[in-house]
Amino acid sequence: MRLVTAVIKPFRLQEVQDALHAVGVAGMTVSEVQGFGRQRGHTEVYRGAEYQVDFVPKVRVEVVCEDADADRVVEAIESAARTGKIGDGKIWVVPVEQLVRVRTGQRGSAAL
Amino acid sequence: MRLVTAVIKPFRLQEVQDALHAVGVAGMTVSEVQGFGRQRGHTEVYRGAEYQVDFVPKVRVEVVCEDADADRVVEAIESAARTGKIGDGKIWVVPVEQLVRVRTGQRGSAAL
Amino acid sequence: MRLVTAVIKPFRLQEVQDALHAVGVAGMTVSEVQGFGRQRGHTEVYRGAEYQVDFVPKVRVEVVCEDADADRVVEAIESAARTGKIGDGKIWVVPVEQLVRVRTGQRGSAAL
Amino acid sequence: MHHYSAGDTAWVLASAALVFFMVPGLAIFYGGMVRRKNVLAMLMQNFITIAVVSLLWVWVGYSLAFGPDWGGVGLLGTFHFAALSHIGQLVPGMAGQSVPQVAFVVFQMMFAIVTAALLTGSIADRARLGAFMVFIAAWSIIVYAPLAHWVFSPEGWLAKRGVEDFAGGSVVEVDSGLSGLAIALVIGRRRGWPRELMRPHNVPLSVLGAGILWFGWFGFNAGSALSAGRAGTAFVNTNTATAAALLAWAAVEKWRTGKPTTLGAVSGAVAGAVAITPACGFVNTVGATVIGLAAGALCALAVRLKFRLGVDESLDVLAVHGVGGYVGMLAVGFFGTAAAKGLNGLLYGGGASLLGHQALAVLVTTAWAFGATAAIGLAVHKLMGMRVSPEAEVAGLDISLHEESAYDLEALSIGGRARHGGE
Amino acid sequence: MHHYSAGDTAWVLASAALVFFMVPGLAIFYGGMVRRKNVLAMLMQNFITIAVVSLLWVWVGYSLAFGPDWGGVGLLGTFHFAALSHIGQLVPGMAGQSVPQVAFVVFQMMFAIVTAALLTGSIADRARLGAFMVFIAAWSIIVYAPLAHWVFSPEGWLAKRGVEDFAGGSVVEVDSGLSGLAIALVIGRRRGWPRELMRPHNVPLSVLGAGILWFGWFGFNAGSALSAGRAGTAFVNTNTATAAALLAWAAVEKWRTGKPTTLGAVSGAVAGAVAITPACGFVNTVGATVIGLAAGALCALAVRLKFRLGVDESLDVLAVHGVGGYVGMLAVGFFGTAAAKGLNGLLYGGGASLLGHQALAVLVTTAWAFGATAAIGLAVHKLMGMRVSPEAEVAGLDISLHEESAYDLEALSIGGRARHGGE
Amino acid sequence: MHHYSAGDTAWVLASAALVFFMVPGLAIFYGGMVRRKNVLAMLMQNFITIAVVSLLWVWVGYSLAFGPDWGGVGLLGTFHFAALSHIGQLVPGMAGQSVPQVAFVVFQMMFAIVTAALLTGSIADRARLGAFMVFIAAWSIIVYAPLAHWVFSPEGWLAKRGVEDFAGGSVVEVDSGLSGLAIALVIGRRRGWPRELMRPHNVPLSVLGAGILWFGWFGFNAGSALSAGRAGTAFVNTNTATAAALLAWAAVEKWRTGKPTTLGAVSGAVAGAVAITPACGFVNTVGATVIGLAAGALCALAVRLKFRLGVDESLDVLAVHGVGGYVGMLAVGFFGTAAAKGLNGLLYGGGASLLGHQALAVLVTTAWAFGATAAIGLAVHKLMGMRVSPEAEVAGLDISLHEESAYDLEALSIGGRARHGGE
Ligand SMILES: Nc1ncnc2c1ncn2[C@@H]1O[C@H](COP(=O)(O)OP(=O)(O)O)[C@@H](O)[C@H]1O
Ligand SMILES: Nc1ncnc2c1ncn2[C@@H]1O[C@H](COP(=O)(O)OP(=O)(O)O)[C@@H](O)[C@H]1O
Ligand SMILES: Nc1ncnc2c1ncn2[C@@H]1O[C@H](COP(=O)(O)OP(=O)(O)O)[C@@H](O)[C@H]1O
Repeated sequence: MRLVTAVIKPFRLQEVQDALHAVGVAGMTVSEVQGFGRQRGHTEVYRGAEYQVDFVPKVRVEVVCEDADADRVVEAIESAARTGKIGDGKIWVVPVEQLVRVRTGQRGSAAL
Repeated sequence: MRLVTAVIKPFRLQEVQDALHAVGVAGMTVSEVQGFGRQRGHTEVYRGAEYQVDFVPKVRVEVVCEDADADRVVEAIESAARTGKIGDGKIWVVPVEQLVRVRTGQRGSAAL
Repeated sequence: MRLVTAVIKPFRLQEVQDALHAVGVAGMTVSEVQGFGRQRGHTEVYRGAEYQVDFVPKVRVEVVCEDADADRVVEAIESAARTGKIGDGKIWVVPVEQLVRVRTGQRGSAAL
Repeated sequence: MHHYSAGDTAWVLASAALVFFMVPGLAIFYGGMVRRKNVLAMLMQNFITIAVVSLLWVWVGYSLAFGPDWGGVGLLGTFHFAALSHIGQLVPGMAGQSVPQVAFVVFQMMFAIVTAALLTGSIADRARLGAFMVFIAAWSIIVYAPLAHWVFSPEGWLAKRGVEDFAGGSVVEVDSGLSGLAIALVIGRRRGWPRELMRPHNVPLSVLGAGILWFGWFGFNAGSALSAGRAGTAFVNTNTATAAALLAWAAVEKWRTGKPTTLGAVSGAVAGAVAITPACGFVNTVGATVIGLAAGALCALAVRLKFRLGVDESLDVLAVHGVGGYVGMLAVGFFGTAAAKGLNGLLYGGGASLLGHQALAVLVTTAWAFGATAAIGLAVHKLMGMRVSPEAEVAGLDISLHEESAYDLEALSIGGRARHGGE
Repeated sequence: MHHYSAGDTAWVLASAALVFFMVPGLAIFYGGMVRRKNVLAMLMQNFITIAVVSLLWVWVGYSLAFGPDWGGVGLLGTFHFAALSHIGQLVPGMAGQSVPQVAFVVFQMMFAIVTAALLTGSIADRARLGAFMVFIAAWSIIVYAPLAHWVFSPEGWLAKRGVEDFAGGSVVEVDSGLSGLAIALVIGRRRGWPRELMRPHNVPLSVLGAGILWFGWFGFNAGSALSAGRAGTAFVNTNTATAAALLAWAAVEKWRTGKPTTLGAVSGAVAGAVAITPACGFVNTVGATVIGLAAGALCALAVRLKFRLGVDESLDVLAVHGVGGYVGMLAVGFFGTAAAKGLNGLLYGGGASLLGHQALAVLVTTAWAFGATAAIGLAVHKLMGMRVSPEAEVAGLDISLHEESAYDLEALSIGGRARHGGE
Repeated sequence: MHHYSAGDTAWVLASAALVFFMVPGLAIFYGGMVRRKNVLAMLMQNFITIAVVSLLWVWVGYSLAFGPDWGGVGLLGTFHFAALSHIGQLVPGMAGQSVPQVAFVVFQMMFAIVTAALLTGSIADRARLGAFMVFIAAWSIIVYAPLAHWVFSPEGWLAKRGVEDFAGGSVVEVDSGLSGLAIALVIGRRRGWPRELMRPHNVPLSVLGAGILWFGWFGFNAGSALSAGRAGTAFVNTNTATAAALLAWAAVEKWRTGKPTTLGAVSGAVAGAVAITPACGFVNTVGATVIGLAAGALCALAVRLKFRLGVDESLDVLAVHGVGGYVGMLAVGFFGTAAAKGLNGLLYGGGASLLGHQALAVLVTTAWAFGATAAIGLAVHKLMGMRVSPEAEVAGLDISLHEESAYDLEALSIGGRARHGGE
C-alpha cells in the first residue's frame, strides 16, 4: 500500500476532496500545517514592530491507498490543487507495510 | 525501525496512551487532525446559512519503534482505540531508515 | 528521495530553519504537535481541580530531500535543535518513492 | 437662565455613554460573525466609523440635523450650531428641556455613529478602507443628518406631521437596513458566496457583542425619554420586547431545523430591541410583548431571503434592522396608547391616522435610504473603487489591508522574525 | 401626586442597566470555564434565562414578589401588578420612595434574572434546553418570587422580623447556591467527572466576565440603596470586600499549592462581592475588609468540597455564592453598625438579636431553596428528562443541541460546504 | 446639614463605575497584546492591582491625597480620613461640593487604580507576582498619593499655583508614562527582545479593551466635572479628541508603511483620550480636535523610539500615556479658554502664564514619577528580585507562575489527567 501526502493551498481542499472522491478514495486525513518554500510569507506590523512571517498556511492531505491506485490518487490531487501560481504545494508517496481498520481489525486492502 | 501512525477518536487517546505504556513505548507524538471517511460529519446552521461539515475531529498518534515491536504496538493501539462504532480510525505502518535522538545524537534503537 | 521528519522544541525552529537553509534546503512543512516522552508535562490547577498535562508542545518539521542529502539534513537539524536538555526531540527518515510539484507537475528531484 | 435638572442630565449622559458602548459591542458582534481572516478589518471599519462620524457630527452634522430649520420647510437644519457654536442655547423647538444642549449633542451623536456603523455588516469582508471612509462620511452627512432632522428634530417635516418614533425606528433601523441593502448591491457579492463555507469564526465574541448591545440599548431607548422620571416605561418595554423576540427567533429555528441556535437567539434579541425602538415609550406590556414576538419571528424568517434573492447583504442588516424597524414603526400605529404617551393606535380606539403617519415615515425612509445610499455608493465606487482585489479578498483583509493577524494562539508562537522597529 | 427624585431615578435606572450587564458577564464567566464544545450551550442557557425570566417578571413575577401581600401573612404578593397594571402606584409598604415604581420593577427584574442565571453554572455541559427552560421558569415563580417577597418586600414575613439583607445575600446568593446544589444532584454528574480533563477552554473570557460582574455589582449593591445620596457607602464597601476577597483567595492558593491562579483570584473577587451583598449598607471599612477576607478564604477552601462529596456542582455556585452568602448574612450580625445604617451587631454592642434574625433568614433560605428546587427539578426530570444523551454529551452540546460550533480559528477555514440558505 | 445633589451624585457614582470598568478593559487591552503564554499573568497583575490599591486607598491612600494638608505646605494630606473615618465631612478646600465625600472617595479611588494598573504594560511578560505586589503597593502610596495631593487636592502646592489638570494629564498620564519607563529600565528587557517574534496573541481582545477604555473614559473625564450639569463639555471634547487621534495615528501608519493597522487605530484612540484628559473641561471643539490630531500623530511616531533606545518598555506606556500626557498638559496652555472654564491660554489672549504653570506641572511630574519610581523599583528588585527565571520566561508566566493555561481550543480537549481535587 502507499501513503500519499499532499501539501496544498487551503482553498483548494474542496476540489481535491471532490477529485479524490471521483477516483474512488473513500477516506482521508487532513491537517493544518505551515509551509515554507518559494512562496513568500508576509509582513505584519504592530505599533511599529515589524515582523516577517515566513510561513504560509497550507493543508496537508494524507491518503492511504492500494499500490496500484497511487498514481491515480497523485494525479487527482495534482490537477485539483493546481492553480499555476507559486506555492501550489508538493505531493509525496511513501510505502506502507500495514494498514488496519481499528473498528474491525481488518488488515490491508480490506481496511481501506 | 517502524513508524506506526494511528488516526483515532480523540476521547480514546488516554486509553491508547496507557496501552502503549503497557507495551513499553516510552514516547509518542500526537497531533490534532480532521478525518474524512465513512463516519459522517454534521450540519451547522448560522442565521439560515446551512453548512455541511464533512470532517470529524481525530487525533493522530505517531510512534517510532523497533521492527520487532511494530505488531505489538499496532495491536495495543487497536484494542485501546476500538469502540466498535464507525469512525474508530486507521493505523498504518511505514518503514523508518534512521532515528536520531537530538539531545544526544544517538542513532537507531538507542534513540528510542 | 527521503522524508526527514523532526520533532523539536518550538523555540529552536528559527535556528533549524537557518541551518536547513545553510545546507541548501529550499522548502519545508511545519506543524504544531504535542509530544510525550521523557520530558515531563506540567500541572494545572483550576479552582482546586488539579490536572496533569502529559504533553509538551513541539514543532514537527518535514523536509523531503534527495537520498544523498538526507544525512546532511539530519545533521543540520540535529545540531540546530540541540539544547542538551531532555525533550530536544527526535528525527526520523523515511523512504519516499515519488515527489511531485503541484504547480508544474514536475517529478522527483526537479520537484524540490 | 434656563433651569436644568441634574438628575435628567445624569441620565442622558449615562445613556450617551451606554449608546457609545454599543459600537464596540456591534463591532465584536459583527467581528465574531466574519471569518478569522477578516475580523480586524471589521473592527477597524467600526472604529473608523466612530472617528469619522464623531468629528463630522460636532463640526457640522449636529447642526444640520438639529439646528434651526432652513426656511421652515423642515428639510434641513442650518449651520447655526456648527463646531458647537451657540451650544449654550436651547434645542430649537423642543418642549420642556431639562438637559443642557451639549448633553443632547453627545446623546444624538451616538445615534449617528451607531447607525453608520451598522452598514459595516452589509459589506463585510470586501471593502477598501479608504473608499469606505469616504462613503461613510458622505452617507452620514447626506443620508443620516437630513433624516434625523425630518423625524427627530421637532422642526422636521415628518415630526410635524405627527410621526411617532421614540428612539429611531425609522432614522436608525429602517434607515440602516435599506442603506445596507443598497450598498451591498453596489459592492457586490463576496467571492465564493453563497457556495463556500463562511461560518462565524468566534461565536462567543458575537454573543458578548449582543450582550453589550442589549445593555447599551437601555441607554438608547430609555435615554431617548431625555428625562429620568419618564424613562422607566421605555426601559421595561425595551427589555420585554427584546426577551420576547429572542424566544420567538429560537422558536422559529426549532420549528424549521429542529435546533435553536445561540447566534439565532441573540440575533432575535437584537431584532426585538430594534422593533421596540420606535415604540418603547408609546406602548404597554401587551404591546411590547407582541412587538417582540412578531419581530423575532419575522426577522428569523427574513434572514433566508437574501439567499433567494442572491444578494450578499452579508450580516443581515436588512433582515434584522430593516424588517425589525418596519415591524416596530407600524406596530406603533396599532399598539400606541395614550395611557403610556403619544396618541392611541388602531387597537386603542385611535383610528388609522397614527398608522398612516407611521406608514408614511416608513415609506419615506425606505425610499430615501435606499435611493440616496445607492447614489452615494455608486459615485464612490466609480471614483475610487470600493472593493479590494480578488487576491486580497482570498488572503483576507487583515493581512492585505492592515498587515496584521488577529490571533496567534499556538501554544508557542512560531515562524517569524522581527525587524527592529520597522527601520 | 407623589414627588420623585430625578437623580435617584437616574441612579436606579443606571444601576438596573449595570445589573443587567452582569448576566452577559456571568455567561462568559461561566462560558470560559467550560470545555470548548459546550460554550455556546452555556451562553444560550444564560440568554434564554434572561428572556424567560424577563417575561415572567413583568407578567406575574414582580407582582407575586412585591404586590400587596396576600392575606397579610407575608408569604406572597397578589396579582395586583400583573402585566404591570397599577404601576403608577407606590411600592406597597416601602418608606420614602423617591423613584417611580416602574424603575423599581426593572431594577428588581435584573435581580430575578441574575439569580436564575447562576444556576446554569451548577448543571453545565449536560442539560437539555427545553427541560431547562421549563425548570427555570418554574423556579423563578415558585422559588424566587416568594423568597423575594419574604425578604425584599417590606410586607414579607422575614423583612418584618428585622432581617437585614441589603442587596440579596439570602434571596440571591444563598438561594442560588443551595438551589444549584439541589439541581446538580438531580441532574447527576457529567460523564467522566471527576476523572477526565475538564479544564476551562478560555480563561481570559472568564476573567473579562469577572470584570463585568465586578462592574455590574456596583449597580447591584449601591443601586439597592434606591437613592444616589445613600449609595456611596454601599459602593465603597462593595469594592473593599471584593478586593480583600481576591487577595484572600489568592493567598489560600499560594499556601495550598504554592501558586495563586488567575481564575482563583477572580473567583475570590466574586466571592467577596457575594459576601458583601447583604452587608454593604450596614457595615464600615473594617467590616467590609474582614468580610471580604473571610469570604475569599472560606470559598477558596470550599471549592474542594465537591470532590470529597462526589457532587458535580460544576462551576461552584454553592462554594462561591452559597458559602459567600452565608458569610455575608451572618457577618451582618457581627459587623452591622447603626453608624452606617440598620442595627448594631454583636461587635458594636447590639447583642445577638440581629445575628439571630440573620441566622433565621439563612436557615429558611437554605431549606426553601434546596427543598423546593429539588422538588421542581425532580418533577421536570421525571416528566421531560433534563439530561442529554451520552452521545450528545461526548460530542458536545454546541453541535448536538444547537448545530453550531463556537470557534473557527484556523488560519483559513476549511472542510465544509454550503447548502443554499438551508433550502 | 450640607445639601447634596442627587443628580450630581448619580453622575459621579456612575462615572466611578465606568472608570472602574476601564481596568478590566485595560487588562484585556494589554492581555491581547502579549503572547499567549503570558496573557493570564497580565490579567492577574491588573486584578491584583485593583485589589491592592483599593484596600490601600480606603485605609490610607485617600487620606494622604485628599486629607487636610499636613502643615499647609501642600505636600501631603494627613491621616484624618484613614479607614474612611470622618467621611461625613466635606472634602477639604473644595468649593461647591454637591456630592457626598464618600462618592468622591470612590471616584478618586478608581483613578488611583487605573494609574497603577497602567504600569503592568511596561513590564509585561517577566515580573514575579510577589515582588510586583510589593512594588505596586509602595508605588501607590509613595508616588501616586502625593502627586494626587499636589495637583488634585485644592490644598496641593501645584493646584494652588494654578495648574489646570481637569482629569489627570499629570497625575495619571505623565505619571504612568514616566513611572513605566523607570520600572522597565529597572527590570530589563524581555529575553529575545527585540529579535524575536512577539506579536499580539489576540488583537480582537485588545480592540474590545480599547472600546471599554473609550467607554469608561467618559466617566473618567466627564465625571471629573463632579457635576452633571457641567459634564457635557468634557464629554464631547473627550470624544472629539479621541476620534481625531484615531485618525491621526492611522494616517501616520498609512504614510509610514502604506497600511494603517487596527491596533494602531485603537492605540491612537487611547492616545487621544489621554491627551484630552487634562484639557477636556478647558477647551472648545477646535482645541479638542487639534489636541487629538497632535496626540495621535506624535504618539504614533513615539512608539518606534524604544527600538532606537533599546528599552523594552513593552506595551508603550511612555509613548502613549507619557507623550499623550505631555501634549494634553501643554495644550491647555495654548487652547485653554475661559469661555469653557478656567483661564485663557496663549491662543485666547491669556498670555504665557498658564502655559508656564502647565510646564511646571509636567516637569515636576516627570522628575518625581521617574525618580521616585526608579528608587522604589531598585529597592524592590534588590530585596526580592522582580524578575522570573529565564526558564519561567521561556515557558511563559501562565504555566510558571499560575499553573494555568489560557486557552484549550482544540475541538476536543486532549492530553491530560485529573487528580481528584488536588488531594
Ligand atoms: N522540500 C520540501 N519538503 C517538504 N515540504 C516542502 C518542501 N518544499 C516545499 N514544501 C511545501 O510545499 C509548499 C509549496 O512550496 P513552494 O516552494 O512555496 O511552491 P512550489 O511548490 O509551487 O514551487 C511549501 O509551502 C511547503 O509546505
Ligand atoms: N484512505 C485513508 N487514508 C487516510 N486516512 C483515512 C483513510 N480512510 C479513513 N481515514 C481516516 O480514518 C478515519 C476513520 O475512517 P472511517 O471511514 O470514518 O471509519 P472506519 O475506519 O471505522 O471505517 C477517518 O476519519 C480518516 O481520518
Ligand atoms: N517513540 C517515539 N515515537 C514518536 N515520537 C517520539 C517518540 N519518543 C519521543 N518522541 C517525541 O520526541 C519528543 C522528545 O522526547 P523525550 O523523550 O521527551 O526527550 P529526549 O528525546 O530528549 O530523550 C517527545 O516529546 C515526542 O514528541
